[in-house]
Amino acid sequence: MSKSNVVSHLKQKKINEVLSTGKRMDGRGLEEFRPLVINSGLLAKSEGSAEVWLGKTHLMVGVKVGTGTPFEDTPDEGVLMTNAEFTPIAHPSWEPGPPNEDSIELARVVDRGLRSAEILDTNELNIISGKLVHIVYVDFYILNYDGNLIDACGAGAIAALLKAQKPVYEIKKGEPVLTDKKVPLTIRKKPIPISIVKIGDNFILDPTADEEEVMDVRLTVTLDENGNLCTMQKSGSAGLTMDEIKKCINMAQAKAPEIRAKVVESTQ
Amino acid sequence: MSKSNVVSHLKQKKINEVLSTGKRMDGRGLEEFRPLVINSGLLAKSEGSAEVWLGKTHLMVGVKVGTGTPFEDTPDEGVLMTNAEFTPIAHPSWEPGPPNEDSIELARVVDRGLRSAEILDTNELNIISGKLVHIVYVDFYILNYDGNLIDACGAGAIAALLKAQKPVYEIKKGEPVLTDKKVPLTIRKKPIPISIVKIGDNFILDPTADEEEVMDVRLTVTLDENGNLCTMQKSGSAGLTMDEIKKCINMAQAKAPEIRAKVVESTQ
Amino acid sequence: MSKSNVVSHLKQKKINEVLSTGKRMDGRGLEEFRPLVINSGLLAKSEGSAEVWLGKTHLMVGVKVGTGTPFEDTPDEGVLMTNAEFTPIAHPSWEPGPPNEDSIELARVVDRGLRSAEILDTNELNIISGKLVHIVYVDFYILNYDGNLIDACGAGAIAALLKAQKPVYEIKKGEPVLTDKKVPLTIRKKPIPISIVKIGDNFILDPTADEEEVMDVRLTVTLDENGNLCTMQKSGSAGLTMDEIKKCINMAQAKAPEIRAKVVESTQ
Amino acid sequence: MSKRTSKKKQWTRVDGRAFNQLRDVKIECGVLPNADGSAYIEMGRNKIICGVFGPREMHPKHMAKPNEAVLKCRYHMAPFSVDPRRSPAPSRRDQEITMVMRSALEPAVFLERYPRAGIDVYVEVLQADGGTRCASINAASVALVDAGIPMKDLVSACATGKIDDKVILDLGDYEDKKGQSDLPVAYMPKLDKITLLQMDGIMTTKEVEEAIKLGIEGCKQIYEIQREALKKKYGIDKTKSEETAPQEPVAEEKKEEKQDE
Amino acid sequence: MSKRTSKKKQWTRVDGRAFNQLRDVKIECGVLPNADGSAYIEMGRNKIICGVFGPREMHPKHMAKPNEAVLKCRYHMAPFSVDPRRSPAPSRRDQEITMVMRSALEPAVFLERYPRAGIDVYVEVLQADGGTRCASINAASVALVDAGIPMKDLVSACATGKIDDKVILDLGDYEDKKGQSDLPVAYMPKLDKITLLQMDGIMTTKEVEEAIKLGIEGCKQIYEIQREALKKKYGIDKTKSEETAPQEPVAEEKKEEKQDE
Amino acid sequence: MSKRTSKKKQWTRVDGRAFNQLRDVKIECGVLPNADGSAYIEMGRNKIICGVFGPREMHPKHMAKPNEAVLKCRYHMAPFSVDPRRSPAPSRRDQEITMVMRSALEPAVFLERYPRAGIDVYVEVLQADGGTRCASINAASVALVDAGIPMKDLVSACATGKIDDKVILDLGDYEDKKGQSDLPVAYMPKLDKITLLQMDGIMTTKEVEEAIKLGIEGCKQIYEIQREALKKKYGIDKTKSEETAPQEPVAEEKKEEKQDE
Repeated sequence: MSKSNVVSHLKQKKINEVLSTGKRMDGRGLEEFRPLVINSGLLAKSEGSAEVWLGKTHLMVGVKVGTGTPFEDTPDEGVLMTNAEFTPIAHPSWEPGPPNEDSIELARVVDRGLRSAEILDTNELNIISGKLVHIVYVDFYILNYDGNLIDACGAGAIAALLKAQKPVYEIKKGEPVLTDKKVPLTIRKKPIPISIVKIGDNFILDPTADEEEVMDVRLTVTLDENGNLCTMQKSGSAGLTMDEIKKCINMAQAKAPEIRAKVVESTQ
Repeated sequence: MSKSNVVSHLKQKKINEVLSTGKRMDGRGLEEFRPLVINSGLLAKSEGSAEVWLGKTHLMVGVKVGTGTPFEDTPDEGVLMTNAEFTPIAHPSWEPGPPNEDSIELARVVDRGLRSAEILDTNELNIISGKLVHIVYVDFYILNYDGNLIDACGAGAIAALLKAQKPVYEIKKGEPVLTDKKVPLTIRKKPIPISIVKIGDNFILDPTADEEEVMDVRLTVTLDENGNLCTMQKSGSAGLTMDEIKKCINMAQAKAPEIRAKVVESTQ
Repeated sequence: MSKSNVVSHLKQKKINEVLSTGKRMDGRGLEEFRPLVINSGLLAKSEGSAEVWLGKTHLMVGVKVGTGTPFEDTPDEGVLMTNAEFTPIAHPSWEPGPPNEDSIELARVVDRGLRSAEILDTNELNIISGKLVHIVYVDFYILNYDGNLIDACGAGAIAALLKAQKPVYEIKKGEPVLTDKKVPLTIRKKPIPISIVKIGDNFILDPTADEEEVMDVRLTVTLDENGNLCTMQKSGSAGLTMDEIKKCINMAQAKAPEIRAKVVESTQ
Repeated sequence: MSKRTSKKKQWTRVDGRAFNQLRDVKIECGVLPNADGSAYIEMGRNKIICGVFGPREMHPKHMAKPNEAVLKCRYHMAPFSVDPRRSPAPSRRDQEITMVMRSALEPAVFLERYPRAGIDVYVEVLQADGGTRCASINAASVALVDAGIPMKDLVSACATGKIDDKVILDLGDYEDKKGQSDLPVAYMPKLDKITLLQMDGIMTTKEVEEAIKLGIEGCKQIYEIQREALKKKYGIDKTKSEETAPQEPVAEEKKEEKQDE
Repeated sequence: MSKRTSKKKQWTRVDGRAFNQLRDVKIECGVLPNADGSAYIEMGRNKIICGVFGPREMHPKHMAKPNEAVLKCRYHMAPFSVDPRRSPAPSRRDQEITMVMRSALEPAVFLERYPRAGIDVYVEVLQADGGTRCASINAASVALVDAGIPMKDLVSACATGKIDDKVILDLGDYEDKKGQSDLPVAYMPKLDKITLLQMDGIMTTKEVEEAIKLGIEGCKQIYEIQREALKKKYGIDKTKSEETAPQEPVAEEKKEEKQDE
Repeated sequence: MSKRTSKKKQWTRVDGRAFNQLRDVKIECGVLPNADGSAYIEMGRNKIICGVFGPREMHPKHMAKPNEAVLKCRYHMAPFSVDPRRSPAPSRRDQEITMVMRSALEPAVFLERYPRAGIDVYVEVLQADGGTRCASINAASVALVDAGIPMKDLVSACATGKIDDKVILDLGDYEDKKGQSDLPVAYMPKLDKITLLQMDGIMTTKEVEEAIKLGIEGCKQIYEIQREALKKKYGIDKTKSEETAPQEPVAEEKKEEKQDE
């Protein structure tokens, strides 16, 4: 996302010109999202899943529920693991290989939002204290990149988790026995991340890849259904004033319920 | 094994010219193997071993029998692990480092041949159900590369396994105790891989490094002592017709017993 | 540490000229150490620690005492682990990343000295036979490099270990229970490595980075308080005669008690 | 095994298919806006997506070939594609499939038209249900055409196998695991050439021949589905001929323009 | 949470600090002879050292930018900095902190003055006690000035958080673990801009605003300590003005000489 | 240890050797057709093979030295060389041995004759029986000569050690494990220089001197075996002199031709 070359400079100039008219390159208003489409539960081999389109941004979320040993300091608690993979089909410049800085930030920001909201009851994921717990893996798999991955993945994660089930173990003579039963995971909150991007003097929502390329700064604000903040994350090589931060929080507050409603709707 | 440079192109031309006379660069007939020499059991610190020369191709096979925990879905079964290492002494262009694509294919093709033939009785390798099983490691160590590694390694694997022994455990009060005794592994089949290489219109056996460099396509056929096929693997950037495949299978059928006999002889 | 360029060649010439007068670039005598300052116990979160300055060479030693399973062949013995990290702040040419050859040699030579002297009573580090033992980690962290890391780390290791404590476990019903108590580790010996560097015809102690860059050969001799040798390590691309080796050992014998005294003093 | 004849009549497949019947196959092409070419395939419960990039500058440069393009492939499985979850790091099996996939596709591509270039074929398995390598090749073949790469033929692939001593077509996951043998085939119908052939398990020569022939029949059916997918995107063939494989001149022009940019 | 008001009076922090009181902060600059610039910070029990190298040739070259310097950062923890010992290999958390640290420092640096160059900011955490990212930014900011890099402003950082429904400044390790939320802030006092902002835990909008304001107050105190550290090394400001940030022309001259060597 | 004197008479080694007796040593040179030079050594039950490539273009190029060749070494153990099986990934011990091996060989090679070139010395341990680093150096030294690399001298190596307070030569695996100390030596007999010296365990200065001298005696015996191996391949010395080390002019000519190709 470097601004170093001439093409990018021209792009920046053009985007700024259009923004100054109160519109976007694709005709959207500054706070308008692209169409968000979520299909949940379509992967039969995952315990939960969601396919997300946000404009041309396209990704899969897979939830798998496995087992493992708990951490030493929390012997009664299951574990939530979040991972993002930037596949090489998603963008011509993305190479196959281990996770890069951007995919780590993506997974971390969504993960921190889920954790702050205490979305899962980790005690419910306990099977045998100190020995065996459920591990819930949330994997993001980016298929086509056109900006705003955090918001798209955040929404997809909630959709996939709302449909996710965990297998039921019975304890017989102190040993865990896997049964055929499955029960839904208890989802206690629905935190929704909204990313606000500043380009020149304008603040916009749901940036495209081109807009992210020329952005000055981004602030992601994750909100729960009570309007409380769960996570914030500033990135990009510029600063923000206190007033700008307030503006961003307000923009996120205004948009999150709309996105949350679409997520919930998609799972019904 | 790229054909991209001029030297290689001239080599290809020359090899084709000679093949068209029904002979090879080194005077062999098209279906003739180079001398195959196998010394088995010469590594005192391995549970089984074989040194193989096939012309100037030279390699060691080491069989080690260790212990470990079984896979969850096969708690009563020991494990066979196959690995190939392309050492940097074997060819000027081979660099030290982690396994490359070719060494992975080599190990996989030989491994699949051994598995398809169910060469080991994996239940015999069980020590304590669900807890401790024998793990049989077959390691190929290439010392000098002059083509046809699959056939040479496949033959060497059988020779090394035929001589291999496993340590005997006794179960005392539910705990495994290692004894001084060793007993031979039960070897149920003797699958032999034969690789047929097509260069221009000619099909040859036991290709040298030069011949592999200019080959169009290779088909490896692994056969057991009943004449049944255990594995096939096509590689190389050309296709084969149905008739050509039949021809290859016939060539392999004709040659495998000869190679198998040499392997057995080497272990007696 | 290549001598390949012109700057290095001039440096070598200059250093040799000065050495031929019986002095060093920084005015020291040939067998004179730079000021050695050790602050031990300043890291409150480590079980033992020492900050070492040797002239401008600056490093931290951290001792952490954890737990783990013992090696199969020594079920009653705790484990000593030594590791050196060359941080990128220590020298403009040091890159971040996994340990390189030099940091491995550094850790190995100091580690071998500690082991040869049997500095720790590994049986004392046993908690539950075959199941749980203490693991003592000694980590060297180089903050500024100006030569003679082995001697500086070796001295720092002793200082850090002399102050190190291990947590006490009680065994209740066969299970280990961590108590609040901590007791000092038993330190049985105080091995001190002394590195002698040969430049041209001169043998010097405590080389700077510049001197190491132009050195012909280095011999490190580790000595215990009885004047016995615990480890030797020759490195560098020249040879040594028997007489030269004797001379080196004598130089080390003469210097080690002085360094050991400073180490002990720093911990009181 | 002695029950073979007696059981023949009542023998049925777990999903009720005939021995020579494919699972449902659905192919869609042009599904990835950022790729030069792409295709999505569902074959049974397999869900696989393929993106093609190129011809473009070879990376790393020293791997480029002076007289032809390099076809780089990568077969990769999503962590949630199988049960239990798998690590995203490539396994030895993944690397082997990458190799055979490349070897199955290379014979169909006019690589010599793009010296020094690289063509990247990336396959991502979103859900695995047996026969992923064949499904991947089917998607990749369509994606290559979609990318405008000139092709000698389409490559169509499906597996055959032996269960209860019977040779059957296109094993699903459940059949795969209890099967006696597995024999994946890739085939270029116009050129009548087999470009992928692997086999595991025990088979007689006769069974192998039977299985390959059955596989070729399956490939021919898939070939039609691949053509339909391309027709759906690119419209009815101008030539009204049987050929749905790429119109090479057009494809080449498209590419040349691209390179002039 | 209903106890908030009733408990307010007797509420105290574990170390007796007022809600808006920083831990003891000690900064020393120029501590690494081999680095172009460096600083050591103690902030509570945090012990962190930072070395800056550059502007120098960018490595690897292809990552250089034609119109500005690249600010490369690395946040790294010593194995013995935490309990229990950690592996020296970087974790995902380390990589995330590396990113936000770079993003916190970049706005303060005149990167455009050194096209094609690289500036390396390496942070090594010797002992961790909560708030390491903020302490690291404080040290890095001073080390950049010490290296003679022209800066628009110093960057000062500290965290605020919520414990027992009360917003407090600069959480120590113990508070960090039992806190309800954590909100690190980095701030450029002269330019009045926030360059790092993260938050975890549940907070109302009002609490967030309160926390950011409290964080800014903390940053302003740290700013003075940073200035003192620089004054101590470089002597009293000739200008006698409030400005302790680098005198840019001087710093640039120093750099240019350096590059002429 | 008080039993030292009393036990002296009946003291014997586990394999019946005298205290100053080498294990059986067998060296064969020119065993690898694809290498420029090679040697195979059996020393006790050690089975080690060494291949030398070069002088050739240095790879990677930026590691080349403008005024001499770089001697790259690699000590590597086969997974089946020890009990239990080991991972093929290099351990820290392997990397340390790689370093000391290079440092033992460098003094014997005319590196300055091949500026910018690389010489690769690859050692593969097929079976390990104590003293592998010494056996590796012995093989490498012969392989370097076999590759036509001009040498100042051969390097011969063997270990000495202390068992039951007695200094003995060339410890085997079993002795190695129960020994009190281990002292490997590499030595250039013509130049009378020690090029490898390591020691572990407790020894007095007197014992160390005794051990080094004993090691030198062992090295001299090995030197003869190395010369024999070279004679066997290259025929009797034309000079009939003591020298079996490479005839440098010849070797150089050979190399120069090679580089002209």
